Amino acid sequence: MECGRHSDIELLPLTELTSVEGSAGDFTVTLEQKPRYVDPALCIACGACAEKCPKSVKNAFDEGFADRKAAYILYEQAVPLKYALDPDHCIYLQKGKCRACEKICPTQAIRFDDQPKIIKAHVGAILAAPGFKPFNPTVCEPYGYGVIPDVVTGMEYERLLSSSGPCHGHLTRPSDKTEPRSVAWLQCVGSRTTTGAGSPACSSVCCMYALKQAVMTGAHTKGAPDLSIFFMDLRTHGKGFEEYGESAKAKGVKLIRCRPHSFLPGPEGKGVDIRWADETGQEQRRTFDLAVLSVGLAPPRDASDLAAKLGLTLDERGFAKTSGFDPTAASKPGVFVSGCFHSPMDIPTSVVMASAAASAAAKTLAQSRGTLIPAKVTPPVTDVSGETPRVGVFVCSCGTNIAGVVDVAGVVEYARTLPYVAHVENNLFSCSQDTQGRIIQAIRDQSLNRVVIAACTPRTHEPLFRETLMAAGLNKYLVEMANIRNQNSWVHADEPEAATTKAKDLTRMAVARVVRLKPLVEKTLSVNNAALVLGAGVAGMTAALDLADQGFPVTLVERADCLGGNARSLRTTSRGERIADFLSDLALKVRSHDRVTVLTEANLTHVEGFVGHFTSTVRQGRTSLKIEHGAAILATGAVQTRPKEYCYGRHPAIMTHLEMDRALTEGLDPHTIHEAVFIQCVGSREPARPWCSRVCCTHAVKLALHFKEKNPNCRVAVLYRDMRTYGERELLYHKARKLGVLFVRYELGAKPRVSIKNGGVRVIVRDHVLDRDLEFRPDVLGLAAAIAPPDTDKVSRMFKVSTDAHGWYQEAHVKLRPVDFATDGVFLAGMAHGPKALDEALAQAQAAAARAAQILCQTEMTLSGITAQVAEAKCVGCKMCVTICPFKAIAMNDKNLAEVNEAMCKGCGLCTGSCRSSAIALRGFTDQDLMAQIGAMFSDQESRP
Amino acid sequence: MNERQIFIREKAARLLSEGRVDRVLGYRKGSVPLRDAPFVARTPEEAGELVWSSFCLGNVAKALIGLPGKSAVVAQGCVSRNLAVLLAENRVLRENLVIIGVPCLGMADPAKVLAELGGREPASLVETAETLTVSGPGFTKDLKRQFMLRDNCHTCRHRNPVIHDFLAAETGPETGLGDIEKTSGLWEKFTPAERFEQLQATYKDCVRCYACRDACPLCSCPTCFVDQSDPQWVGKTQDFSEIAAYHLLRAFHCAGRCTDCGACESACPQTLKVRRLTSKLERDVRALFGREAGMDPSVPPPLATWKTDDPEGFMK
Amino acid sequence: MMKPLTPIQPYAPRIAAMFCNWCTYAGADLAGVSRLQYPANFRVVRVPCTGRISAEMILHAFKQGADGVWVSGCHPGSCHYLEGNLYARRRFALLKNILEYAGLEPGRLHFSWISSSEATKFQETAIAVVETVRALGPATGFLAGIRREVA
Amino acid sequence: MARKAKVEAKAPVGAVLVVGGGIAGIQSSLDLANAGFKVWLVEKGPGIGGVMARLDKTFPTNDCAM
Repeated sequence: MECGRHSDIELLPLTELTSVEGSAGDFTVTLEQKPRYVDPALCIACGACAEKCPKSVKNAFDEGFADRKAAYILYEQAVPLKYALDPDHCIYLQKGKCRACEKICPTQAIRFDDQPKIIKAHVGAILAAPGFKPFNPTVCEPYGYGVIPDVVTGMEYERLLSSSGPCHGHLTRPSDKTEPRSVAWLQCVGSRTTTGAGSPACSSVCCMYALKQAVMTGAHTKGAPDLSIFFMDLRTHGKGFEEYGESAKAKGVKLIRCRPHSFLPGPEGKGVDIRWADETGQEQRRTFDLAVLSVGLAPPRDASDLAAKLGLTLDERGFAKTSGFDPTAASKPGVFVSGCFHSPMDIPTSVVMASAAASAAAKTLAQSRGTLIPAKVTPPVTDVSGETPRVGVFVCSCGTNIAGVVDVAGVVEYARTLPYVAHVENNLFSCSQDTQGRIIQAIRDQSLNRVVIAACTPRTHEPLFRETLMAAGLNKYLVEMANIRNQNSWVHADEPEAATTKAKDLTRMAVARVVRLKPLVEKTLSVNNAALVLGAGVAGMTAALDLADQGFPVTLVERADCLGGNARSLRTTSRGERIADFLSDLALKVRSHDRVTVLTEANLTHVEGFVGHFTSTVRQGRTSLKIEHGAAILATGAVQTRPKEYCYGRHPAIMTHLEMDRALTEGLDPHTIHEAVFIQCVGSREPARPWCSRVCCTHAVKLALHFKEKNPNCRVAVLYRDMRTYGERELLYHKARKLGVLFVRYELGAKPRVSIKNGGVRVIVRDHVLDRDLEFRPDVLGLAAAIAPPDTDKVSRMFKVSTDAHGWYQEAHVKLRPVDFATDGVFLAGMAHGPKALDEALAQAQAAAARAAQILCQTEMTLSGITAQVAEAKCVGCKMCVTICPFKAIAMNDKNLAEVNEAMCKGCGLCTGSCRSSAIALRGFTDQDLMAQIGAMFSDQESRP
Repeated sequence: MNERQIFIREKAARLLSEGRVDRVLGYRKGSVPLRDAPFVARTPEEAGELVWSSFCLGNVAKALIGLPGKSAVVAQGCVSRNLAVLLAENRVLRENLVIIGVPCLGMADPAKVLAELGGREPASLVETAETLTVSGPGFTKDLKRQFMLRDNCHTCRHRNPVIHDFLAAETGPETGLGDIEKTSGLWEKFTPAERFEQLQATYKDCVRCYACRDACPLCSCPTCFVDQSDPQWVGKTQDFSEIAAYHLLRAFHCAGRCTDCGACESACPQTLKVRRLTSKLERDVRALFGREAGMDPSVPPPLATWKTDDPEGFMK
Repeated sequence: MMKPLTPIQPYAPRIAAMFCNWCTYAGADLAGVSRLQYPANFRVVRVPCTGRISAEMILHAFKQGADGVWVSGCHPGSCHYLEGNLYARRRFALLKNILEYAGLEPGRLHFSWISSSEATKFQETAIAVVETVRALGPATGFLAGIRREVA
Repeated sequence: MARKAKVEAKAPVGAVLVVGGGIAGIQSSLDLANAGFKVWLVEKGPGIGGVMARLDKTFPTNDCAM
């Protein structure tokens, strides 16, 4: 993870906030760092201490299913990758004897006398993201958690499934370590409950994680296991989730709508005997090999502690108190929250909220941007391109990590015999500070122009050695690592001879490759610091305002003649906040901001350029404007479809939710309504539009409540397929039921029937619990019309961004880059990405602003040297590379030949791998480089035993 | 047959005289009987030389690459698909191309005809849909077309042009009668060792003249992989591993683009069955990705696209 | 977990491995961190993406004397470059078919998807690849020519 | 008068404290650091990564959580 290497992030593990003074813009925070007992500067993460450590501890990371030692790392790819001693379990720290790790540590990194450190820092803002705590189901007696061995929680099951977990990817159940043939999931454990422990709200994420676990279980186990999910409403309301759920069903995952009443131990104490009453009231029982409790997400352990230190107000459930219109702002100025401290949320939402919080914080600190960041200096580089290669080979012993298996001296001697090798030396630790000095010295003294480091993996250490080369005045791309530790000495510990041969081979291959490598130039591009935001709905306006407040000029382009988009038809948020006031305030701020240019009734007609340098043409009336900008945010919204079913358009009482909101705003009096009916999923979750429109369940419940509260005698019914009042919206659903709103479930195959009779509306629906038809004669009939993507075709083509199969904007990575497009410099926000509620669109807009700001705040961008390059003489212009490039970095030039835009190229080499005429080369991974390396693999027969 | 030739000549002459194209690519009578050759007609008069017979050798789509101006091409099913590939690969622009489509009855293999004649010299030929009547000094022989077809025409699946501007005759039966599934996977029943023997038997006499490549309408790289020197993909020797590497890579470069037009095989001076590898790949592309080359110029080639559920049983 | 091999073997196959930087190469590193043992018969070439690997590279390895080739990258959907492995999947499907059609023994060319966290799968696949190639013996087929004869 | 006071107010400190090294904390830290702010990222445990590092695969793409 790049966080660990970022020069402007001070990463403080084992640290807690102890106190905060000051106010927004100037806080003084006191941090206490607990002792690690390992000097991180010396630890090379070889693991010798853990191997030697005699004390085993249940590993909390693996949910206690596996052991770790008292000397440990969190997990194998941990950041920082440094060991620590667990003071609660270390024998020496507890009893004063042992010190085994100290003796074995090759770098003398163990510090038994390590003391807590107090750190004081001045900061302008504070972001709190302490995470969540999974609900502890021990209190739910009927489910036998903690009593029946084969009942586990969802988090525990994740570790059982994980390839890096205690089962190494081969799923077994706890009782007898056999592979389960049947697994049951129980949803809503600790969520959606009003009795006993747990929360009345929905935890939002459990339906999806259960579905995912079921699908993964199917993939991990042989044959066709019996996978059943016991659920109340299937909440697959996120983008692509509904389709995932359908595919899970197609893969044989069974969904059973009910809440089992008891879990009993299975035969011989293995497995679980589950009993439930099905929808018709029939008693059912079945034995499963394993049961998983889909536990909800509770507020984090130390939330109240942290809140107290920060002076924040929490809501009744223990989450941070926030507003729907400023979702990341905590109750105290200068403090922002994200992740599950805000409310239970999934990974992409957490990432969005985190970026949104970053934007909100950056807004308050905009004028001090860059003041605490040291300027980067690059030393001059010697041009070695014409020189004969002189290779320096540095063979690392890594203490005994390599030298304990590989005959390092033999490798050193062998390396001397290789062509172009001018200098070879052995280092105890090639990565240590003093070795860096020696390498620099050797490069200078021996006029080396290529370097091979035979040590650990380039994935962790290549950046370090590249820096070393830079410090020595060499182009940083002229280093190659031979991985003789992670992929050699550590994995062939019992075969020292074979490992030595392999080390020689790998070194020879590295030398063969490095002599072919050419210095690569990292070009720089100047960046235009203005932004273009397309679409002036809530998302577009928020994004524009955030960027403008951060100091960047913004042009906001809107097709309609006014600002506000879909939100203009909405009355209140799910929390009951009035939208109209917020909207007019937002529009006013946008219009009056001196860095925002608003263009209404304007259409984008043409886009040229790429990240840092876009030129967009906007047509407004008869005039065309050219706008230069460095980044763009696409917030073009979505549309509510016009229902074709349920007699829509044939009677004034039949309206969509938006129309009903408008009618209520314009004077529809709830007191005149004696019966109100809502039909859900009108056009959503059907083959033509397989997605869930996400907001309609909450919207219907809100409207139902409005009628019921204003007029308690009003009969209100909601006809639904699954109620998806996710998160705290569940509380509204709960309230509606309490007030007597009738909820009737229907199946896709038996939709309600609507007719118009004698000037009135009649609705008939089959109640399958009672197994009879229910009839309504509503004064208003609300239809949850599907939300569909707008026509994004033209815009996506202009910006070279992707849309998914349905036409929604396609983010670069569903989890980790939820507001980025794969195309650099273009971001997405709001409903054009998928249906979402106002606060969610707003957060996404802030997140997009945060991401765009990272481009706009630079005066110039440095591009990677590893990019593709076309040899025009060899190019036939077949467009294969143009079609295949995932980043749309290749286009045809005026000679009808391929041309790479280096600013957009990510160096994947897809084009190189697919070019028949070898016309397109990936710098740093050219055919010549790789062929030399492959050739060298077999070029030396003598070195083999 | 004649009907097609008359149409081609008339249409070509008109296109040329009206200045709608700069040239017409077709075939004219060869200097040797049963071998009609590619020909470029540049004037309405030259259009009168154009012929259509079952012995039109070579794939004229190849000649189109790099030509300036507008061209008309005489194209039966396979050539029309080659044109579609060229269009998809940006080698030709549709607005510069007029396609005189010819519903094909299957091309004949001169070698098969000559074998039937037992050494007698053919002098003239009359064709019908079913029969080839070959006459020479003192003999007239009726040959059943079906048995005289080139191997690829025997198993052809798209005899009628896939894209065309004009059609020289009513469209006919779409397929040859041969079973392409069987013939394109001839070696599948063998063990690896036997397959290798077959490979050797098929290609060992290759003299690396590259006639197959030169005839192929898909091959037009400025520097072919066999001529690359750094790195050198394929050595220059006659070592069988180099011969095999050449044929395997050539076939692979045609994967998803090859229409099994047979130009390579017709061109081989050693009469090697060079389609063995290409037609197997053609079949695999069909079986694995449900695609046939050159059916629609607006769709990217099979290797320039993917589907979520592409076969992956071969992966661990 | 499979047991590591005993070191003394009559024949040591030579296998060229090509791993994508983001998934399998990282998975191999993790196998190292976890000290999962496997035979020392392959040498790794690191590439940015399996999509970078051409048919030529694989043939080259065989021609240079590889007894086996093993290509591995990210699972579908987790390509660092969004879809590189999906193009590669098509390319490799055809390549494996045609090479085996021409006489390459099915156990010589391996493709796999191993993520950065699948150390165990890496070890198991490594053992399986080496054992399959070992069982086939030295490559003698159509691409093994030149170097062996010279050497 | 009010306006003048605003202009003279001390510029805020260009640094941010992020509490929590899970996916949210990491994302905020990267966003802020890349936008020109000094970041202090504080995590209780010995390494960052939070819960996501413990998940097996993530839906809908089933890609590895790392």
